[in-house]
Amino acid sequence: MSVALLLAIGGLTSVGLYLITARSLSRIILGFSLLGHAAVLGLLTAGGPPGPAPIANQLDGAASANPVPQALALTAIVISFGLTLFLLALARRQQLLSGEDLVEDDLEDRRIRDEEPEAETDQGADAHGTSAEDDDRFAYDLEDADVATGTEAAS
Amino acid sequence: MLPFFGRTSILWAMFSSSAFWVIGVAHVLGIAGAAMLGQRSIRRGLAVGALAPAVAALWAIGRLLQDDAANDPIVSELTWVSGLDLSLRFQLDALATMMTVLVSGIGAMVFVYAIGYFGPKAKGGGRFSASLLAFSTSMLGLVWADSVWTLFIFWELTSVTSFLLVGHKNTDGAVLAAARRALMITGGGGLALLAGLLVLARESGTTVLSDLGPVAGTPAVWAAVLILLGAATKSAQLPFHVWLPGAMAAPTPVSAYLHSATMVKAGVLLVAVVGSSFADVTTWKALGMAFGTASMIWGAVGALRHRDAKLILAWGTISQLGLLITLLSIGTGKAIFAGISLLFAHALFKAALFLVVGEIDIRTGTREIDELHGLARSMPITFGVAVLAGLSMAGVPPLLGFTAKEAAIEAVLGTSGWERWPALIGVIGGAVLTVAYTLRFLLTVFGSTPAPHADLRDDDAPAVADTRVAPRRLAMTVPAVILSGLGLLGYIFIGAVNSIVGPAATELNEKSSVYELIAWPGIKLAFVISMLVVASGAVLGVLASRHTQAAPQPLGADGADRFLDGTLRMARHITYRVQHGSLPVYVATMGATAALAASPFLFALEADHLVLWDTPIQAVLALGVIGAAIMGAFVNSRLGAALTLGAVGLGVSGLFVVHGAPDLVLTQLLVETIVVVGFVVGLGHLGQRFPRSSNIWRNVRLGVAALGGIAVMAALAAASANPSGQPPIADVTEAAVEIGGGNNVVNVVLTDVRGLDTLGEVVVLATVALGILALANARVSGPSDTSGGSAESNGVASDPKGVTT
Amino acid sequence: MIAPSSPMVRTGIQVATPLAVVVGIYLLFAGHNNPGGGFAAGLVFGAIVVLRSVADIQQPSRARELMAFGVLLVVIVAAAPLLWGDLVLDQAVVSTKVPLLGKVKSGSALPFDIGVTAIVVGLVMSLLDGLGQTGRGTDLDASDDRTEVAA
Amino acid sequence: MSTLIALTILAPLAAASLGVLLRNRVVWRDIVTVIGLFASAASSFIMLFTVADQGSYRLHVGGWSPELGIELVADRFATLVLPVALSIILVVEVFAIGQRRTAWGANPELTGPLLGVLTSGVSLAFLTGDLFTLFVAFELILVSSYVLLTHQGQREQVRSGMSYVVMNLLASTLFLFGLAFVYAAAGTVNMGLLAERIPELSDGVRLGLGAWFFVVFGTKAAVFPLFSWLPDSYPTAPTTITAVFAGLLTKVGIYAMIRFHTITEMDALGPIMLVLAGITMVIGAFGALAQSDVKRILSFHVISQIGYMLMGLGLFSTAGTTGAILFLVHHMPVKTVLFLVGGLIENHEGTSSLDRSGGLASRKPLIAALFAVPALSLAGLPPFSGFVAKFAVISAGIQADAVAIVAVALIAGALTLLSMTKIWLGVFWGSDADQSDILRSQAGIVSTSVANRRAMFGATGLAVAGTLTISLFAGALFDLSEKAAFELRGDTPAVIDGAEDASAINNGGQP
Repeated sequence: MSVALLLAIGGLTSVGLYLITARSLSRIILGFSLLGHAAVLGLLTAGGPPGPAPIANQLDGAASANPVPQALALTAIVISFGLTLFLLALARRQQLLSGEDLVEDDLEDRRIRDEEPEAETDQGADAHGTSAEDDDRFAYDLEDADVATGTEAAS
Repeated sequence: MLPFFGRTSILWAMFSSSAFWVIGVAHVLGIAGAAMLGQRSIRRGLAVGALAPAVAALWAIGRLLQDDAANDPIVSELTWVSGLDLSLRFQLDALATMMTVLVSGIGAMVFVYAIGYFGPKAKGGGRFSASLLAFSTSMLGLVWADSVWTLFIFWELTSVTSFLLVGHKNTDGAVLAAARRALMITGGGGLALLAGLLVLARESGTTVLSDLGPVAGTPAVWAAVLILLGAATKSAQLPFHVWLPGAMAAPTPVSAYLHSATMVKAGVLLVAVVGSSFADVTTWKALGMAFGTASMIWGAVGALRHRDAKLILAWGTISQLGLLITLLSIGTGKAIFAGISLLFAHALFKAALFLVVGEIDIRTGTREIDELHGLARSMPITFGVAVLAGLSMAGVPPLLGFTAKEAAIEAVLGTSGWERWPALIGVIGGAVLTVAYTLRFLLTVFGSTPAPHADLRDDDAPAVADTRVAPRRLAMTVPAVILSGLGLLGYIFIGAVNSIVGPAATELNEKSSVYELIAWPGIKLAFVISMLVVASGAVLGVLASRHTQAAPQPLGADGADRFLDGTLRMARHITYRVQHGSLPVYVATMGATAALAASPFLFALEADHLVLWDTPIQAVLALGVIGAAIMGAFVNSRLGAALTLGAVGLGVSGLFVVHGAPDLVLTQLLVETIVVVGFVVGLGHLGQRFPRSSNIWRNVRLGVAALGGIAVMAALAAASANPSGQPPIADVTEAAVEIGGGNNVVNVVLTDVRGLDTLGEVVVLATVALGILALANARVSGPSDTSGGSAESNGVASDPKGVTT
Repeated sequence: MIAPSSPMVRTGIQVATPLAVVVGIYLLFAGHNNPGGGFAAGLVFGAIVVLRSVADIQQPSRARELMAFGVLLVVIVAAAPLLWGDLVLDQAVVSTKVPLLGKVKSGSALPFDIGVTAIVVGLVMSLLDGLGQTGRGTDLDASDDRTEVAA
Repeated sequence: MSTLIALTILAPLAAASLGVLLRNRVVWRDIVTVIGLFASAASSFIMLFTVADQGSYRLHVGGWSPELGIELVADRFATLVLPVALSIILVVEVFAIGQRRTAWGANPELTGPLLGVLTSGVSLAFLTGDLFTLFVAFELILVSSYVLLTHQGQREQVRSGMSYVVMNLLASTLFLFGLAFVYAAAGTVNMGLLAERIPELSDGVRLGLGAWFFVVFGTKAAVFPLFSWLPDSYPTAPTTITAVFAGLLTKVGIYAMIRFHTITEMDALGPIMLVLAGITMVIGAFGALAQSDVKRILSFHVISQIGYMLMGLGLFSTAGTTGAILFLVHHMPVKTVLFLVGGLIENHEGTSSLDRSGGLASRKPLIAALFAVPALSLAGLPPFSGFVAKFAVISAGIQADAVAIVAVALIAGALTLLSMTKIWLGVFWGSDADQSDILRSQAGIVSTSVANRRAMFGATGLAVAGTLTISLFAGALFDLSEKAAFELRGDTPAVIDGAEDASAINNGGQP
C-alpha cells in the first residue's frame, strides 16, 4: 500500500471534515466532494496495488488492477454526485429563502435552551443576555460584521 | 345451596370448570356494553356494568358455601409467550375466592351506588362505566393470578385504569396533577416490582406463584427490597402514600372501590402471596414492618388532622394498610390469619364509610366536617351505617372489626424477638389513634355540637342548626347498608366468616389453620389491651372533635409533584446541553466519534506492507491533491473554491489513471465538470466571499479534521496489513468475458455482476432529480405551515439570530 | 439563468451538438468492452442539454417522463429473466453487428445502459430547473386538488 | 422464492416510475402506487411463511457466486422484519391519500413515488447479504427521505433538511470508508464471507471495524452521541412522512447493526454498546420530557427506544438478540401509529403543540383510544407488545447479570410513561384552549371530506389493530425472533422447534 496515496486520502479527509463543519452550505458541499474523493481513493487502495486497466482483451495475461473496487467506486462516485447536486439545490433554495446559504440552528432546541430557567438565574441576566453568553461557549459564530460585509446578496 | 346448583349438579361442575373464561368474557363484553350504553345514559351504563361483577360475586359465594374453594382449586392457564414464560395462569383457591367475593361483590354494589351518586344527566357515562368495569376486571385478574407475570400484568392494568378513573373530572388542573402523581408513583413502583419479580423468578426457578420456593442470599435481598417497594407504592405506604389523598379527587364510588376496598389491597396481597419465599430473609420482614408501622402511625395522625371527611378516610386507609402490611410481613401463622381477617373486615367497613361520605357530599354539598353537624337527625339511616362501620373500624364489639383487631393484637403479642416491641407499639398506637379519628368523624358530622370553626362560616344559618340535606337516593343507601350490616352479621355468624378467612389464610401459611376468630374471647391480655385502646382512643377522639388544628398542608404531595416537575426541569437542562440545535456541532461530534472509533486500528498498525509510492508520479499527484485541497479550504472566494475543487478533481483523476481505472477517470471528469458548473451557476447569486468563522471554533474544527484524517489513514494501513481474504481478481476477469460477454470488466461488473447496485444507484439519481424539481416548483411561502406545529417558528426564523447562533 | 448567448457561442454549440451526440452514442455502446457506459453517455448528452439551454437554443422539458422511463426500463431488464424462469438480473448475451462500431457483443446490458442514460439526462435537465429556481413555482398541492375536485 | 424477492424489491420501483408518469391522473396514480406497495408487502408475507416453513433462502443475483456477485439473503431475521416494515409503508400511503387535502398533508404527487423508492430501499436493505448493496440500499432510503422531508421547500423544512442531509451524508461517507477498510482487510464485501473472515483478523482491526460500523449504523439508528439530527428534522416533515421515518429509518440502522455485529462476532464491543444504550435511553426520554410538542416528544422517544434495541444487541447473548429483534418488530408499527395519531390530532386541533390543545378525549374519544393503545405499548405496559418486547430485553439483561443497564432501562421506562402522560394530559385531558378553535378552522378540517377522514381513520385503526395483533401473537413472534437470533449468532440451539430448519439453507442459483 502506497504511503503517498494514504497521505492523499488522509489529507482529503481532513480538509473535507474541516469544510463540512462550516456553516456555509457551499463550503459543506466542497467538503463532501473532497470526502468523496478520499473515500473513492480509499476503495481503490483497498483493492490492491495499481495495474493495467481491467480490459480483458488488452491484458495479454497480465494481472490487471482489481476491477471490483473500481466498480464500487464508480457507484459511489455517481451516488455522491447525485447527492451533491441535491445539496446544491438545497443551498439554492436556502439562499432564496434567506439570502444566504447558511445552516440555521433548530429553533425548538433554541427555545428549550432559552427557556432554561437555571441558566437565567445562574447568570442573573435577562433571557437574551444569557442565551447569548451560552452561545459563546459553543462559539462557532459567524460574526455579524463579517456576514454583513462578506455577502452581497443578489436578491 | 339451590338443588339446581347443588354440589353434585353437572351444571355447576360445568360452569365451575370454565368459569374463569365465562366470567372473563362476561367482563370484557360488559366493558364494551357499558361503554356504548353509557354514552347515552350513565345509569344504563352503570347498570350493565354491575352485571358481570354480580355474577362473579355470586359464583364465588357459591363456591364458598360448597367448600369448593379450599378443596378444589380451579387452575387454568393460557400461554402467551412461552419463550419468556409469560402466560395467563389463574388459580382459584380459597384466598382468591375470598378476594373475588370482595372485589366483585363490592364492585357490584359500587356500580349500584354510582347510579345514585351521578345524576341521570351526568356526562362521560360510557367512559366512566367502562373504566370502572375495566378496573374491576383487572383487579379480578390480579387476585386470580397464579403466575408472577400474570400478577404483574394485571397489577399494571389496575394502575392504568385507576389513572383513567382518578382523572375522570379532567378539566381541573388539580385533578390532572393528582392523576399523574398516582400513575407515576404506582407505575414507578410497578417497574421496581418487575425487577424484583424477575430476580425472584430466577432465584426460585419458577414463575408459578403457588410453587415459589424459599430464596436466600444477596439476590433474594434485592428481590425483597424491590418487591416491597412495589407493594408499598401500590398500598400507599410511607413515604409513597402521597398519591392516595390526591386520588380522592376521583368520584367517591371510585374512592370507595379502588382506594379502600380493592386496589390498594393489591400491595398487601402481594406481600402475603410472595411472603413465604422470603421467610428467611430478614430484610423482608424488617423493611415490611418499617413501612407498615410508620404508615400506621403517620396515617392515623393525618386522619386526625384533616377536616375533609374523605381525606380523613383516605389517611385512615393509609394507616390500616400499614397495619396489614405489618402483620403480613411478620409472616407467622397467627399474623397471617389476623392479617387476612382484618383485610376482609376492612374492605367491608371502609367501603361503607366511603359510601357514607359520598352520600353526605351529594346530599349536603360539602365534605368539610366543620360545615357538617347534626346529620344524625336528618340522615338517620346514613348515621346508622356510619356508626356500624365506624365502630367496626375502631374495633368495638359486637362487630367484625373487633374480632379481627383482637386477632391482630394476639398475633403481635405472640411474636418473639426483635420485631415484638416495634410491632406492638405500632399496632397499639395506631389502634388508639384509629379510635380517636373515628370518633372525631362521627361526633362532628353527626353530633349536634357546633363545629369549632362555626364562626368562620359565611353561612347565615344559625350555627347550631343542622346542615340541610337533599332527599335520600335509594341506590346510594342500599349498598352502604348492606356493607355495614355485614360487619354486624359477620360478628353474629362468626363461624361463616371463619370458614371464609380460615382457608384463605391457610393457603398462605399452613400454620394458620389452627386459628379462628372468636366472638367473645373472655378477659385475656389482648382483650384488656383492646379495651384500654378503645377507652383512651375515645378520650382522644372527643378532645379532637372539640379542638381543631390549622388545616394541614398536603404533606408530601407537593414533594412528589416537585420531584416530577424537577425531573422535567432536569430533562430540559440535559436536553439543552445535548441537543444544541447547531449542525456544525453535530457534524464535529460525529467526526470526533468516528475518529475515536477508529482508535483500535492504531494497535494493529504495521509498516511491512507499506511502500512510499507505487510510481513517483503518484507521489507528485498526491502532493498536488493535498495542496489544492488545503488551498480550497482556506481560500475565501467562492469562485476560487470552485476552481480548487476542479483542480483536486483533476489530481484525483490522475491518481485513477495511475491506478489503472480508465472508467473512473472518464466518469470523474464528467462529474467534476457538472458539479463545478453547477456550483458556479447555482450559487453565483451568493456573495463572492465566504463568511468567516471565529477562532475558538476553528481550532476545534481543525482538531476534529486532523483526527479524522489520521483515523482514516491508520485504519486503511492497519486493515490492509494482514488481510484474511484475497479478492478474486482473476476469477472476475474470466467470468466477465465468458459469462458477462464484455471485455471491460468494470462495466460488466456494473451492469451485470453487481447490476443490482447500479439499479439502486440510478434510482437514487432519479429520486434526486425528482427532489430538485420539487424544490424548483415549490413556492417560497406556501399556504401551509408544517413546521413542527408551532406556527410562530416561521416568524422567529426570519430573526437573523437564527443564523448567528 | 445566465445566458452568454453571443451568436458565436450559439453557433458553436449548434455545431457541437451532433458531434457530442455521436460521442455519447459511442460511449453507450462501447461501454461493455472499453471505458464508457451508460452513465458517461448520459453525462455527455446532459452536457449538450445544458449548453443548449444556457445558450437559449432549446429549453429542456419532460425530465420526469424521461427518468420514469429510464427507471422502468432498468426495472424491466432486471425483472425480465424471471419471466423465463431465470434469476433476477440474469444476463442474456447476443452478438450484433452495428455499423461503425463493428461487432458488438452485448445483451440485456444494453437496454440497462440506455435506462441509465435516460435517467442521467433527466437528472441534468432537472438540475437546470433546480438551480434556476425562483420560488414562484406553482403549488403542486393546490393544482392537484383542483384536478381531484374536477374528477 | 426468487420471484418473491424480486417482486418485493422491484414492484414498488415500477409503481414509482409509473406513478411519476401518471402524475396528472390522480386516481390511477394512487391505485398504481398502492398496488405496487401492496405487491411488495404481500410477497414479503409469503416469504415470511415460506422461510418459517422451509428455512432460509439465498439468492445469487444474476447467478454469480457470492465471491463475485451480490447475494440476497431471505433468512429468518430479514423475513421477520420485512413484512412489518412494508405493511407500515402501505398503511401510511393510504393515510396520506386520505390526508392530502388538508393543510397538513404532503404533496401527493411525490409521496407515492417516493414511498415506492423507500419501500424498495427498505426491502433491499433488509434482504441484502452484501455490505456494498446495503450501502446502496441505505442511499435509496435516505435519498427518498431527503426529498420527502424537503419537497415542500418551506423554510423550516429546508433548514432541518440541511441538517438531516449533511449528517446522513457524512454517515454515508463514513460507510464508504468502512467499506474500504473491510475490503482491505477481508477482500470481500459479502456478509456471509465476512462472517468467516472478520473473526480471523487481529483484534485491533476487528474491533476497529466493529466500532467504525457501529458509528455508521449508529448514526442511522440515532444512538448517543450521534442522534442529534433526528429530533431536529423529523418533526418538521408532514406527519405522514414523519410516521414512516420514525417507524423505519432508524430501525434500518439498528437492523444493519444487529446483522453485522452479530455475524461478525463483535462481542467485545458489548460493554461499550451497553453504556451507550443506557445513555441513549435516558437522554431520549429526557429529551422527550423537555418538549412541548407531540411530534417532538415522539421523535425523542424514537431515540430512547433505540437504546433498548441496542441494549439487547449489546448483551451479545441469544436472549438479548432475540429481545432486540422482537423490540424491533414491535417498535416499528407502534411508532408509526403514534405519529399517525399525531397527524389526526393536528387535523383536529390545528396544532400538535401541547400548550395549545386540550380536552380532545371528550371531543374525539376515538382519537384518544387510538392513541392510548400504542402509547401504553410504547411505555411498556402490559398487555401490549411493548411490554413483551421490553420484558424480553430486560429479562435477557437479568440473565446476563447486567444489573446496571437493567436499572437504567427501568428508569427510562418510568420516564417514558411520564412523557406519555404529558401528552395525554396536554392533549386529551384538560380544557381546550381558546385559540384552538381558530387553529382548527385554519387547519382546514372543514375541507376534509368524509372519504378522506375514513381513509385516515381507517389506516390508523388498521395500524392499531396491527399492533394489537403483534401483542396477541407475541408468543409466535418471540419464537421467530429466537430462531432468527440463533441463526444470526450461529449458535446451536439446545432444544428449539424446527432447529433443523435453521441449518437447512436452500441455495438459489448456480454458484
